[in-house]
Formats: sequence, C-alpha cells, structure tokens
Amino acid sequence: MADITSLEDAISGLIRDGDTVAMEGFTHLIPFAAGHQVIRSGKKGLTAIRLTPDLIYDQLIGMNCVGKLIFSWGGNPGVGSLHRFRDAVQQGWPAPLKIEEHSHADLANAYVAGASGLPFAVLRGYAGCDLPKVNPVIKKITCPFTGEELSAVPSLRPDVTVIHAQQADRQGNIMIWGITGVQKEAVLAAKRVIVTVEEVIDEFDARANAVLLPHWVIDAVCLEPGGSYPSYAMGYYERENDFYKSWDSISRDREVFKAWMRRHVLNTNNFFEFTRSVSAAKNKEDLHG
Amino acid sequence: MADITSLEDAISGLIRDGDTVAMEGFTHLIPFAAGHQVIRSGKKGLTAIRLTPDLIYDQLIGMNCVGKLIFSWGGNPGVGSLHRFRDAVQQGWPAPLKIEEHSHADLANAYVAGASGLPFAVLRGYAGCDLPKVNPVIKKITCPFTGEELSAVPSLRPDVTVIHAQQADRQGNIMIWGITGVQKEAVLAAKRVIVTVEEVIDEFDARANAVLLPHWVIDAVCLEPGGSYPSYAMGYYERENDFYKSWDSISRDREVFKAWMRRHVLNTNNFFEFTRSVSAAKNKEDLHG
Amino acid sequence: MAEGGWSSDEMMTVAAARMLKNGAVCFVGIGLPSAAANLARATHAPDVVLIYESGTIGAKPYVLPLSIGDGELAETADIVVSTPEIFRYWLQGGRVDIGFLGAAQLDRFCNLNTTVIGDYAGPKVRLPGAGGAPEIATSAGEVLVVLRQSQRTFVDELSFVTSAGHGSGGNWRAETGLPGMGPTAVITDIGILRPDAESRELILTEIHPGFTVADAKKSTGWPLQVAEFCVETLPPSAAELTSLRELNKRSAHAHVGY
Amino acid sequence: MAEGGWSSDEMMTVAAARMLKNGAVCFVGIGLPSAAANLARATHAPDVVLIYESGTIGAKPYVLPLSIGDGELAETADIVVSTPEIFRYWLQGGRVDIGFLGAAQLDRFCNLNTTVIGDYAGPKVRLPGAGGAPEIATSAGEVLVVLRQSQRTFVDELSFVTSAGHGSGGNWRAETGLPGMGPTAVITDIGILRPDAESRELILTEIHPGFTVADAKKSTGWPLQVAEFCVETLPPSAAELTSLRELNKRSAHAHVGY
Repeated sequence: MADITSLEDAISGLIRDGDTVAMEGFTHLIPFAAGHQVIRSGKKGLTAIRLTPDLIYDQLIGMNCVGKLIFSWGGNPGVGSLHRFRDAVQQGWPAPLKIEEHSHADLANAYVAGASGLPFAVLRGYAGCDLPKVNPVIKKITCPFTGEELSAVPSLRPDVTVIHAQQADRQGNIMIWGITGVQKEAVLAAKRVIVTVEEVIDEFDARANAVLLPHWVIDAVCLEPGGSYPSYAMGYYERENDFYKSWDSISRDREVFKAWMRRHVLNTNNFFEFTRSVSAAKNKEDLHG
Repeated sequence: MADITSLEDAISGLIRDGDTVAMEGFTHLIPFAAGHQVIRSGKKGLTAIRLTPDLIYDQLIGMNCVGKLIFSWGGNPGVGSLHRFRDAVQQGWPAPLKIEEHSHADLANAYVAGASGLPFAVLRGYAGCDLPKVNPVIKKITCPFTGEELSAVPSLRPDVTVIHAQQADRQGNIMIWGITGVQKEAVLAAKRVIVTVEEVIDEFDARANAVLLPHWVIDAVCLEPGGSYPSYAMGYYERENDFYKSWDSISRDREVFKAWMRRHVLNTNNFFEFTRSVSAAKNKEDLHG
Repeated sequence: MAEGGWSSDEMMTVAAARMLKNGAVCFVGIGLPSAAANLARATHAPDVVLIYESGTIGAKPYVLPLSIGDGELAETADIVVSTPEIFRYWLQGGRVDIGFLGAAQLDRFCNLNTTVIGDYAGPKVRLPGAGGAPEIATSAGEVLVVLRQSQRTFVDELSFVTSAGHGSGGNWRAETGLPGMGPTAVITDIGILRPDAESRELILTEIHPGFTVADAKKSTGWPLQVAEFCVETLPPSAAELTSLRELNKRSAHAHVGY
Repeated sequence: MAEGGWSSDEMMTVAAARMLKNGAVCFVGIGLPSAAANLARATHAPDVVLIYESGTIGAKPYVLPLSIGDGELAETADIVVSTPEIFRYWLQGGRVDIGFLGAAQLDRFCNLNTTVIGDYAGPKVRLPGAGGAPEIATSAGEVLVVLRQSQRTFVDELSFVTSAGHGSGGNWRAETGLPGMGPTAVITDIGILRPDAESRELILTEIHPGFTVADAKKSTGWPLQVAEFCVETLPPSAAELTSLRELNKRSAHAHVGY
C-alpha cells in the first residue's frame, strides 16, 4: 500500500546497503531525483540493474554506491561514452565494478519473468554472440516440442524498483504515458517500489498508451516535480540535451567529477536545490563565458 | 497489408477447409458475423481455437464445421451449458468432436508464445490437475536455474485469427478498447488475420486502454456494423442477454437448432439479414405470445 | 437477526462475503463468488479489490455481472489489462490474496471438479471446463470455495480433478511446491468447512442457523468430520440482508430476461 | 549529380537510405541508421515503418532523434508499446523486415562488435554494449549495416562478437537455425559490401564516386575481395542531397548544443 512520503524517507526506509535496485526509465522519465537521493544517503554495495545505465548510473558508480552492475547498454545517449562507468570497468576507480552483461531483449524478458512470478525467461537470442561466454547466467534450454535450442535467462526480482511517473492520485495510484519502457514489469517484478511523480492530482484523465499501476503494488510515492531532469517527462518538460553534452566533460576527469558532485549533489539537500545549483552555475558561466 | 473488403470474400479467400482458426473475443466483441459467414460458406474440418467457446462455437460445432476444438471453458456465460458442444462430445452429433482441453492461463500463455515467435510457453500451472493426463501436449519443463518443475505448453500459431473491432481507419489500422482479452496476441500469433469492424473512420481518437494494431499485420478488414451481436461492442451497443437465454432452448434440441440455423443463418445472405430475421421472428412471437 | 427470515442461499452468500477482509485483492469467479464478493464490497469491505479474469482490476459493478466480461466491469475498473497479463503478472505474479471459486463438485481435500462427471472420454455430463480455476487454485494466496452442499456436489471421489485443493491431503501442497496456501474455507448453504491443520481434510466448523450437523452429514458424500467446537453461524444482519437483496434486485432489474 | 559536391558521409547516408524499400518494416538503431532510414522516409519510401527499441512503431520524426527514446518518436508513432513487447511480439515475432544497425567493428563475415576492444575482463576500450543488436541480428528478416570504413572498424578478428552476422561463414546461419537472412549489405563512406552467396564473406560490390578499390582495400583489415563487376555508386541526386541537408539542418536546429 502506497505511502505518500518524502523521497528522503522513502530511500532511507526502503533501500538497504547491498540491495538489488532497479532504476528504470527508457530515455524518458529517468529517476534522477531518486538516484541523487541514493547518493546523498550514502548507500553502498548496491547491485544496480538497468537496461541503459546512463548519466544517473554514471553518477552512482562514480560515487561508489554500486558494487555490481546488471545492464545491456551503457552509454551517454546521443553523446558517447560514460566515463565513470568506463573508468570503473577499465581502471577499477573508485572501486572495481562487477558487471553482468546482457542484451536488451534478455533483460526485458527477465523483467517479464520476474513480474510473472517465473524463475526464468526464454528467448531466441545470443546466437553467435560472445556474451554467454562471459556471462554464466545465460543458459540454453531445449523446446520440449520442437527440440529447438533457445536461451534461458534467470528472472529479475529486484529488492527495490524505483521509477519516475508523471502523476499519482491521492490514493497513490500512478500513471505514466508516452514511452513506458520496462517500467511496468520492473515495478511488478520488485519486492518494494518507490515512485517519484511530477504531480499528485485528484483524478486521472487516463489517456491512450497510459500505464496505470494501483497503489497496492507501490510502497512509496514521492512528489518530486522535475524529478527526471535532465531527461524528460512527456507533458511536463523536455529533455535538456545540453546537460547530456556537458556531462561528457564533467565526467571525463575524476577530480572535476568529484567536485561537481560535491557542489551540486552532496552539498544540496534535495533535488530542487540541485536543479537551482546547476542552473545558477550555468548562468554564472554564461555571464563569464 | 489490409484489404478493406467484404466479409464473404475475406472468409472464402482466407479460410480453407481444415485450417486452424481462432475466433477470439472475451465476452466482449465476439465475432458472430464472421462465424456465421464461416457456416454459410460451408467450411469443414476446422480446428477451432477459443478460450471460451460460447454460442458462436456452439453454432459452428452444431453445423459440423469443426473437427477439433482447442479450448479452456465451454459454456453459455451466465446461463449454463452449450448443448451443441455437449451433444458433440457426449453423443458425437453431428460428428465426433476431438477436443484438446487447456486452462485459460495455458491458452493465454500459448498465444503470447505464438505472438512472440517462440515454440512453447512456460507457466506455473496444472499442479494436481487431471488435464495433463488427458491432454498429452501439456508437458513438464525444469527451470535451469532453480530446478523448479513448471508446465510447458506448445505455442498457438493459428492459420487464421478472426476478431471483431470497434474501429478501423481507411488504411486498415484497427482499434479496440474496453475488455481486449487475448485478441492482440491471437492476431499477432496468426498467419492470416480477418477483422470485422463496427465503423471505418478517418482518424482514431485513441483512448485509454486502446489496443491499436497496424494494417500491415492484418489481411482483411470488413465493415460489419453490429457484427458482434448478441455480444457487445463497448461504445456501440450492449449485450443482448435475452438472446443468450433463448439460445438455451433453441440449442437444446437438434431439430429445433437445425431449423433455426436454416431459417436465420443459411437462408440469409449476410449478418444484416440475419439480425433482421431474428428480430422479425421475435416480434412475431411477441405478437402471438 | 433480520425480521422475516432469509433463504439458505442468502445465508451462504452473506457468510462467504464475511470471509473477505477489506482491502484484500480478490480474484473472483462468476456466479456465487461474484455475488459474495460484491456483497462484501457493499458492506464491510468497501476497499476490496475485485479482479475478474477478463482483465478488469478493481471492478466496482453496481449490479452483479452476468458474465466475466460484462461492460460494467471494464467501465468501473481501476485498470483493464489483457487476459494474458491478468494470468501472468497479477495471478502468477503473486498479487492475488484470495481466489474465490465455485465448482460442480469437490472432495474431502477440497479438490475441485468443473470438467466432467463420469469418464473423460465418454462423459455422463460434460461441464464447461477449467477456465481460470487451476491456476487460481495454484497461485492465489488462499482460496475460498462457495457452493451448495449435497451428495451430488460433496463427493467421495471426483471423476476429474480440475483444480487442486489440498491434493492427497497433509503437506501435499508444500511438497508439490505450490505458492498459495490453497483452500482455507468452503462456504455452503448449510455451513462452513475448513481444512484440518494436519490432514487438510475438510471439517465442518460452522453450521448455519436452521440446519443441524446431521443435515450437513447427510449432504456429504464422505463421512464428514465435525470440529470439536462447531459453532452456529451468526445469522445475516438486517444490514447484510438489505444490501444483498438490493444488489440482487438491482441485478435482476438490469438483466431483464434472466 | 548535385552541384558543389557532397561529403563521403552524405554519400554513405544516401546509399544506405536507398536500400530501404517503401513499406518495409525497419527496426532502426540510433545514429547513422536512423539518419538513413529517415532520409528514405523523406524521399522514395514515405511509407517505410520505423520501429525504435523504445517501443515506438511507425515513428515519423521531423528531426533526427538524439536518443532512441526522444519524445518526438512517441508523439509521431502509430503505436507505442513497452520495451518487452517490442522485442517479443514485434522483433522475435517475425514482424521486422529489416534491422538497420551500426557497429564499432565488423569482421569479414559481418559479425559485429559493440562491446569491448581488447580483453573483456581488462578492456582497452569499453564500448556501450549489446543493447538490442544481438536479437535484431537474429530475428530481423535481413540486416543492413552502416558504418565508416577503416582499418580500425573493418578488422581481421573481432575482440568480441556482440551480434552475429554470418558467423563462421557459409551456411552457419541456416545450420544454427536463425530465422533471419542476416546481413545483406554493409554501407560505408567508401562503398557497399555484400556477402558472397556461398562463402558469405563480404565482397566490395559498389564503390562511391571519388574513391578507388585501392582506398577500400587500404581501409579494410583483411584482404578485401572485390566483385567481378564492382560498379560505381550512383551519386546523390539533387533531391536526395536537399532532403538530407534539410533533415540535418532541422535536426541541428532542434538539438542546439549538439
């Protein structure tokens, strides 16, 4: 049953060090506010799952919150590499990062299996691909009817799934629309669920392609307007492409990264202060630029 | 690519004797018009798939169109038994009917597997249930990760799926809303697809819970207003509960059934004439009753 | 106790309704279970979440649905999902607290038959079949069964097991690895039966006013055991009866011809 | 031929766009494939159906998306489905005619690497990884690959096979039971390569104006074979160039800062 609560309380109450945590959102509705709160609260040793670990996971990795990453594509979309992710994999900084690497189709199926209460998923995948050589959890399974050999992958059952949604109602039911990615499955596969939302409203005006999730599959709903910045929330604000580009230079150098995180994330109390801090810095640079 | 065509042409062109045909619709949007056209065109030896074979399948079975039935619940919803189905199973009239019996969860998963291009589906089902003793296609499969024993069932890949939808646009894209059952999966699992629709419109006003299917997964779209009568089409007309009740007495006796089918289905040219014929008979009985 | 008495069917539905806790997520079969669940929603359990296998989650019908897919279920639901999703994400996914089933027959371990009477290949009576029941019986947190009690329905041996209750009894469910607890109560027109904690055999634990233990035994196809403290069911309250009768009246009015 | 010439990247994109038949259902990777597919849609193939792995089917973006999940893809799509559905029902379900991929590296059998350069456990360069590519390579009816040709990208041996092309060559795909035909063409800034009908080794079959076969060989990390009739690519038409430049201009304008 969903409590409508503060993000601080939700993260400290529902995520424990060492938990397996999925923070999903496919380009759209990436839960940045929640990710920052994980960093602020100093969570350690998380196994972090995400199809597309991008900036928020780069930050979590660089701030040493993550011990293991389960993923299928790690990059800065439209820009290039994730330097903190690369540094962790290539140089073990700030600490060695275990990786368990899949394809999108595999992880999407693994969430479906998790949501379906099944221990594994079956897909026609990985033929001729080297990933099964380096990821022992990818196995083979034989169709009992045709004899075809397919891939079997273990289901994903995160301890906690965190997503950002456009709206909640006052009971804590939530609604997302636009590109909805794997969020429904990631929520239904999880033991505990935190949802940050743009807005709490009296009643939904359910629209085409809306995904609705009832309050009784959610543990905490936290009002965080703008909480997926710099990604976007359809109907609320657009993606700040500049931020993604600027991240390339912020994240390239360890010290620049640490200073930036200290200034904007650790030295702010919440996501509203973070966005104010980033925006103030940008204006200052603009003035001096 | 969808042709917008007559139901007569669609049925005669796309369904062949002996085909495996799924006519789906979960209480809502049952494709009665298409079922009648199958009867009128004298199709024989069909393997008919449907989670809930109800009146339309009772008619198809009683008119000897069906050689084998794959199903999970055969009844007259809210009324009782299907007498033609029972007569075929218990007495072999008009011909012995092979049955392959499943549960809803199994068939729903089997359509999902078919739509997903997989040869089988996995579910946690049938524990302690006698169906696997009488249905050899239900097998066991062992999870390669946990060792749990689960059920494996072959995917459904109908030669033809037939559904009734509320709307098509002029390109032959279709939209259904309300209870959508297994229709999306049944369409995507099929080799050929026929969709009858209430209305052809210029542009969809896509609504919450709408299932949209693009014209390039559909072979024929046929305008058949009222084509799911006596079931219902949300936004168009309600279920005629009286018809379901009256079917109990019409179908109970072989000769009454045959006379009714001859009068209202075989002796009419299309579904519009059928509904006029049924309605005229009802008014006459009312007058004399 | 209500003035003017009540029917045994009314007692059965009221007793079944009482079993549902407010807020429980309940996967509802059509007919008696649906009537009981909607009575619960109209009385002590306004926040019970009703799921029908047509994919309607949180349905709040004003009248009892005639079929599992009535339009009103969709119109009043919080969410409508596909049939595959309801069975995969919601039932098998472990989101259902209570499965509420009817049956044509049951045995002492509360295994249910809705498939055939007689031989499967040459049946005496061909029943509708499994529908959603086998997997509701597997995966719901617990199962409630509601049906009228008689020698014809409470049988010594089932022709066919459609949906497993406690299998062969004892720890069968745990040994078979089933996630749900299985049947925890059977509510009939005569009384309420519950599985024994060890043997899992159904024991008469409540008897409805107006019936005797002898009535229950006479209506059971095996030697029915009776709990040491078999209590009399609290009769329907005036409020319960009023709600039930209003619900039935509304439904009869809506489904003219039925 | 257009006035004032064109860049080799423009030639590559135009040549790639020409490969798409009108009405084809095309699963599009971001970057070069997306540019080519949208150019096709703006020129000879207005009815090409573009699918992005974010779940957008029939996306008709006015500007090139920066990411696979740009809002405009959802706003202009015929349907938006979940990520599981796009991979399960549409790609694995056999609904995709053409998979349009980029890569960091390929080998002579058109196997693709987007995972690591160097050793997997201690990589020289860690690349983004597989994303949707392995299953696009498996299940799409055929695969087109577009990337710039050099000794760094066309390598004799891949550090890592992320997505299978023709595996070890010959009948590898058929023997492995893969449903799709695999790569049918590689479009580069220098020319076009196609797999040999028997060996499935990539053969240079077209060379873009301004380049020589020697340029292609010099930019290939294995001894590149050349088709008996290696033709010169038709240069970009004025209409193609205009469309491409307008598309790029619109996109640059929309994505200020990029």
